Amino acid sequence: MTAEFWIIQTFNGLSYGALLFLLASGLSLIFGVMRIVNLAHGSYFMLGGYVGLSVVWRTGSFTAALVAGAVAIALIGIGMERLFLRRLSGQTLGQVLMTIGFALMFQDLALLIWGGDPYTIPLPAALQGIVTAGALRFPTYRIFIIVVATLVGAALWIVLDRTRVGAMIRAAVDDREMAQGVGIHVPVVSLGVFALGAALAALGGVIGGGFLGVYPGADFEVLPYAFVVVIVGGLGSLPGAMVGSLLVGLLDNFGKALFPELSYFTLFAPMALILALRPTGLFGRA
Amino acid sequence: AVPPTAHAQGGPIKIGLLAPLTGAASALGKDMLNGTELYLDGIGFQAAGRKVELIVEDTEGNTATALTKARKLVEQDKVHVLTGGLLASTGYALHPLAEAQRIPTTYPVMSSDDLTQRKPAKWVVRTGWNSSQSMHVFGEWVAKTLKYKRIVTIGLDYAFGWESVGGFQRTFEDNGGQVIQKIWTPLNTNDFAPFVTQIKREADAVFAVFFGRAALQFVKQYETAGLKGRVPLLGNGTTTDESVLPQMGDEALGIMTALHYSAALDNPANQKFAKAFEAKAGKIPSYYAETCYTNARWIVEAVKAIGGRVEDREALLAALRRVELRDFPRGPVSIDRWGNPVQNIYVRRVDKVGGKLQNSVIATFPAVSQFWKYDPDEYLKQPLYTRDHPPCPHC
Amino acid sequence: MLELSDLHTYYGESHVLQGLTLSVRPGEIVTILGRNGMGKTTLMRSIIGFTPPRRGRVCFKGDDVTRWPPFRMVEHGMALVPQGRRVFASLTVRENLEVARQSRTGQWTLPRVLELFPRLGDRATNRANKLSGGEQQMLAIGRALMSDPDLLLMDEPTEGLAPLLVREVGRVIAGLKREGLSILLVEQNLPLALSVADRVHILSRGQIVHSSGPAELMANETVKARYLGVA
Amino acid sequence: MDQTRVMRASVVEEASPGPATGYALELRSVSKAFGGLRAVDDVALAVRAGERRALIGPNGAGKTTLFNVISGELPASSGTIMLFGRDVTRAAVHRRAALGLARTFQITNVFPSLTVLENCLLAVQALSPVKLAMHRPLGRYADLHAHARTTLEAVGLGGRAGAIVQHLSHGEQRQLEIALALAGRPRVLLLDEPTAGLSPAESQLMAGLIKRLDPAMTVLMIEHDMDIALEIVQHVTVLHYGRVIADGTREAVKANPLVREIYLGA
Amino acid sequence: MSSGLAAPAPTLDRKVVAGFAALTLAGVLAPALPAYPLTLLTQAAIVAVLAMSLDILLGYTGLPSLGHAAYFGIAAYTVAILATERQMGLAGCLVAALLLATATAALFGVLAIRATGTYFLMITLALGMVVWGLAFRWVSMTKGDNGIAGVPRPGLGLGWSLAEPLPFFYFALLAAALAWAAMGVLVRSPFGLGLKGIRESESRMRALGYNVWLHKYLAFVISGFFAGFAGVLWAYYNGFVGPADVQLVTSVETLLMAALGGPGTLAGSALGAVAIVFLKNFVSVYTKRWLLILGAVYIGVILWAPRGVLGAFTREPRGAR
Ligand SMILES: Nc1ncnc2c1ncn2[C@@H]1O[C@H](COP(=O)(O)OP(=O)(O)OP(=O)(O)O)[C@@H](O)[C@H]1O
Ligand SMILES: Nc1ncnc2c1ncn2[C@@H]1O[C@H](COP(=O)(O)OP(=O)(O)OP(=O)(O)O)[C@@H](O)[C@H]1O
Ligand SMILES: [Mg+2]
Ligand SMILES: [Mg+2]
Repeated sequence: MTAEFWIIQTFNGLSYGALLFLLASGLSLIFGVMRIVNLAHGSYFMLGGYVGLSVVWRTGSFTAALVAGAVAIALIGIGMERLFLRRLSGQTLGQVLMTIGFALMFQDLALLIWGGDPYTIPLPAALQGIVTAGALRFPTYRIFIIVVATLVGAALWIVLDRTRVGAMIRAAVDDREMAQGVGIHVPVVSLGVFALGAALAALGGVIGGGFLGVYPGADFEVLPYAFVVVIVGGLGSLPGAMVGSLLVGLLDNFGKALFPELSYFTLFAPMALILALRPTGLFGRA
Repeated sequence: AVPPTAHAQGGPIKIGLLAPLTGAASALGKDMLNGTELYLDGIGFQAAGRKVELIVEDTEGNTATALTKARKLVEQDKVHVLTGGLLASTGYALHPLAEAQRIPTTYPVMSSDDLTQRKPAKWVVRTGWNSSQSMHVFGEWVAKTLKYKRIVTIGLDYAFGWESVGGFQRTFEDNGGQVIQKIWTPLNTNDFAPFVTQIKREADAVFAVFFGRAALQFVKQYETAGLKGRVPLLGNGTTTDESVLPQMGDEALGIMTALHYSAALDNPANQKFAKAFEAKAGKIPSYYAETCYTNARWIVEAVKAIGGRVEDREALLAALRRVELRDFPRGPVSIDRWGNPVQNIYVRRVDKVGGKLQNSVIATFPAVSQFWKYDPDEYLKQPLYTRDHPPCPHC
Repeated sequence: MLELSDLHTYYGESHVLQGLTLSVRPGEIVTILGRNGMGKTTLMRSIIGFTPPRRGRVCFKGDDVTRWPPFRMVEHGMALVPQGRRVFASLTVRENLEVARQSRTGQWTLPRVLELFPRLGDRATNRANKLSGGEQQMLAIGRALMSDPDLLLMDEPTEGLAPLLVREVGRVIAGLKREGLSILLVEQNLPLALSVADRVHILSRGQIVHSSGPAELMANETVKARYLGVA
Repeated sequence: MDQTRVMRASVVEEASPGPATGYALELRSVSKAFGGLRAVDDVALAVRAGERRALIGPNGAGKTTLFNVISGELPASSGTIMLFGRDVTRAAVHRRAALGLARTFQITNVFPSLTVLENCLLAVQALSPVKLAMHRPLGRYADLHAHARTTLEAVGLGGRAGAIVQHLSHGEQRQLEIALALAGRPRVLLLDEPTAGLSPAESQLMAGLIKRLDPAMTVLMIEHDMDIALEIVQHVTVLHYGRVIADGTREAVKANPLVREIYLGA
Repeated sequence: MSSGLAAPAPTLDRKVVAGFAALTLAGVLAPALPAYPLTLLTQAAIVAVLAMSLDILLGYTGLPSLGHAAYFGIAAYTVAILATERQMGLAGCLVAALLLATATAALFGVLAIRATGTYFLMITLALGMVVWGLAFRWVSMTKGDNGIAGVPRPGLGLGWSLAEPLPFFYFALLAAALAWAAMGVLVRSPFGLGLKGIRESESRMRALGYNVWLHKYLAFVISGFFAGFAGVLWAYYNGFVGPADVQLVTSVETLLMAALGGPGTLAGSALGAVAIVFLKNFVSVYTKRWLLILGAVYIGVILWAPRGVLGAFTREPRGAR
């Protein structure tokens, strides 16, 4: 194993982890803040990719695709929260089931609208190149993903941890009724959180569509990854989601590179182990 | 155990088709269905003076569901012929059902070698292909014509990948080549970077086995990693099958593969078929479409041969095994003793013609059997190709 | 300030408030007494909007607010100290107070609340679920004050407080009254309840069964024995 | 209703009488720190069997924390806890309960979606091996039901046996809280503000109930209502900032100027 | 509400009566049914056992497991391997399969029990995925992706064969009824009440003197045992066992069944199982858009009855206290 191997594989893992962070941070937000186990989160990722794809086909603009994907899926999230999930507030299991129902419907709708063929989202020329450093070659696009994830992570951290809005969100989680009783517009807060979480997943979907592609089944393929990240890091903890996504990205990458025959275990066995030792994840609180 | 009765003679001839219409493989299921319907449409759903009825069931790409649906087709709909299926496991699972129910069954898609080699079923006829069939041809051709000496193989880590790589490696090495690295990618991979970056740079070429979205992702990431211009890419037929080719970009140009079909095949039957298929489905036919079209015709030819008396199952089965035609879109086909087609294998290269990618045929090998040039009995004494067989002495 | 007329409130099929009429005038403290399970908390929940009444009207500052969501009530000048404290467990003490702030210009500010309850100042960065029961009670009162209410609903604010603090809360309540706040107080501590109240109502099985001034009630042994069970 | 019968101490797991100490509950320099905060600081406490003792102190003094340490909910940071002469400092919560220790919670901790009767049955079967029986419906255990109902009658919830607990008012839930602790016929009972949230009438009932408990039962109670507390106990321990600042008969403690200043406030 | 001191007479509650009626009805109607509905009914009976076994954890103990396919699948694989390669009979297969499934649950329980809520969901998911990986990867034992086909139906030595749909249906129905009865007694037993207590408040249970860990662990293992029992039936029913039987989707579907019918009611779980089996297999016969319909039905049912179909007719929900 040369140094080159370790550097390149670490880079691969980091960039994959960065993509996972985009996906998982939204899940963690919805999950931690609203106690909703959103099994439709993978669908947001997939639908975001599809919307982005359609926009690129029409306009040729990758930026437009990012924006449109995020906005469109945020609207879907708003609709789901406003019209359906809100009625079940506090009923964890009912909400889980409902999001499964949505996930199934989204899966079928995507099939109906975009057909079952796999696609990749064409990238703008600026993101297509390769950055070389000596013998090492880093695809520009993967660097781009790392940059985006870092920016998103920083912005989220500032809002949630440093502002009154963040505290209001958490208050709404702790005691929804009483939060209203101190004047917090809980319905608006929930809606905002849900929209943001959905938009983040969609952003991940468009960006992921550039190198993982957009295809039916992507929804349920990425979902376990997102959950592993969030759980390993600890529910609703933003630092947890960051560490979790990096850990999972690296673990998955090195697992596949070094022990491909164990790849069905390299993700889940460590997760089971972590949870067995720390039943609330690395950063989670009971 | 239903004897033919006058009463049954009156009803339609029922064909039960299992296809994945929902789930990740639904695009393939759609092609299967369109291909089948296209042929039956062409004959006005009439054969040997009887109406033909097609009953389609969704397998979700899941073998347990496929089994349940197969039971439904056989037990409730009382179909005369059972056909379809996508996954190898579905093939193995349907074998005992077909044998127990004594129901004539055809496999247009499922390609696992042993279905017609070490574990054939009396009641099952394969109208498609098997995984290593075209790869035997391709391995020899690559060694002899391209004269590559060292090759890295990379493929999906399950039976289809093993059998395709195995077939290629066997004839490639029999003809003087060396496989210097075998990389297996788990089925749940969508980021191929960890694998692509490991490919040994001293290779003359890379041989890849993928299908569906994995093919798309792999070819794309092969380019992104900067390998495309430097190490030529070869593959099995599904890697550039028309089910994914139109969604690929220039990164696919130049990839060479082998299969028993190409949508660009230049024969009248295929020209007619491809045109009709495009009119019906709005896209060029994949091998899934062709094989199901051919499969439908195959069944109808057998029905005709027995004068429409499909209630006589033994006769129908015998007829299915006797079909031998020269004008399928894929070319002439006959069937061997184990129930597998003997057919042309085409070596193809991805070219851009009229702004669109296509699999241009650059070499044709006629009447290739699943045992290639090997003696069937000797061949069958060897174990099935797996992850570790044939071994890799040069890795 | 607050007018309730003929409130009927249900939990599912159980009819808890059965036609309740009552009013709180500006600057007045009205106390509700009653044994356990008589509907005092339900009354509070009906007013703030947690459990809107099925029939009847709630008027607040002249507006019919019967089916307003709770957060609008709060914006309109109502605040609740709920039974059982219900502080936000995962927020720090400071955040608990901050989230309840309605505007930056009000009279009640973080420093003022911490001055009122110095104990909270000591634990300002602790998470609220780590506070002792009494500390949580102080936090709940402070939190309600942070919204600068005109009307304060207090549901057993002294439950779990040490005698010293009970007296302290009594003083706070009296002080708030002096500032012109109106208060609807549910209380089990009879001496406290009577010492601050302008008027007293006794609730029994969802209905008001006795209304009077505190002194009269003190003197009325039959009512006390019958509805409060005190000799 | 024969309440004394119900409350007769009968402990499943007989503890060997401690070596010579004779105390039911004994704490030796027990401390509990949360980060930098010493919520319980070097507390020594010895309660004789059958004693009734109150634990008082300002809010946040560490009373509940001390209960949590005694019952095992929280591990002690240092010190030793003896139950009937047996060192239980490291024992799990349920082991201590098996030795006859029962408690109530300051913040009501019951089983909200079960009925009142089911709540009580859970407490009744807790210390008998029956709790692991899987082969017979609970309905067949008539003795458990009888005992559960008697306990409910005793705390004044007899008429509400079939109600679902989350439909009870706060005060009724407080009564149930006590019933759960009593149902297991404990030998040492820790009561965390048993009358908080009760109306004066219910408080009086509760006080009466506690007074009538089996005299052999050791009772340690946290109570802010001094009238009630002093009516029940002979002995008072005062906690302040985690430390014991006074310990003695009720009269002595009541007269203690420091206690008056920091706690009673008059 | 009787307020006497005596224990209530052990009356059969309505759900039990309804359940017996449904079983009897199914048994009586079976011979008149066409082959395919009978097949589905058989499948439903088997899956119902699986859903009920999950409900012991989900509904009664409050532990939502997402790895139930593991015990189900391990038992199914055991039967498939022993029956095809060793030609082992029913008794041997049953014992071996139950032992293995229970042992797996006993092992996984040690790892999983400390986690609660969503974390429990995820650790069981992870453990389930490990089993799935094994099914996929341990090719020499499991035949990998191809699965094990051709599992013969057991002979009972009673003269008639279970190969025909009708006898096998009765066999499955009887087995399911037995499992249901056993689980029914369990959840009504003192132990079962303990599980409900844990669902509501672990800290209170501990303070009362329960060894909460042990209680949960036993529930976990017992649940695994019954899931294994369903797996045995499944292997014989389907004649084929593959990785799909242990995959996440199977676990998710099981959870849906238990939850849709009403967690905390065994009969509800069974109902959920029957409903989903029929919904999936019938709707898909008539339309390709069945996923859309299935999703809409889930959403509709939950809107109408958030606590599940049977839950809607029983008690109040557990509050969010
Ligand atoms: N969520 C609920 N669902 C059904 N019934 C309820 C609910 N909450 C309270 N009740 C019932 O309503 C009645 C009144 O309850 P409420 O809480 O208003 O009493 P309270 O006077 O505040 O008593 P306390 O002094 O004990 O707090 C009680 O009988 C109670 O059992
Ligand atoms: N888990 C914890 N983590 C950190 N601090 C805690 C924790 N539990 C309690 N505390 C702190 O320890 C101190 C003692 O708390 P405790 O609950 O024992 O007080 P108390 O004497 O019972 O008061 P009250 O009479 O108000 O119930 C308080 O300052 C509280 O904030
Ligand atoms: Mg109240
Ligand atoms: Mg306390």
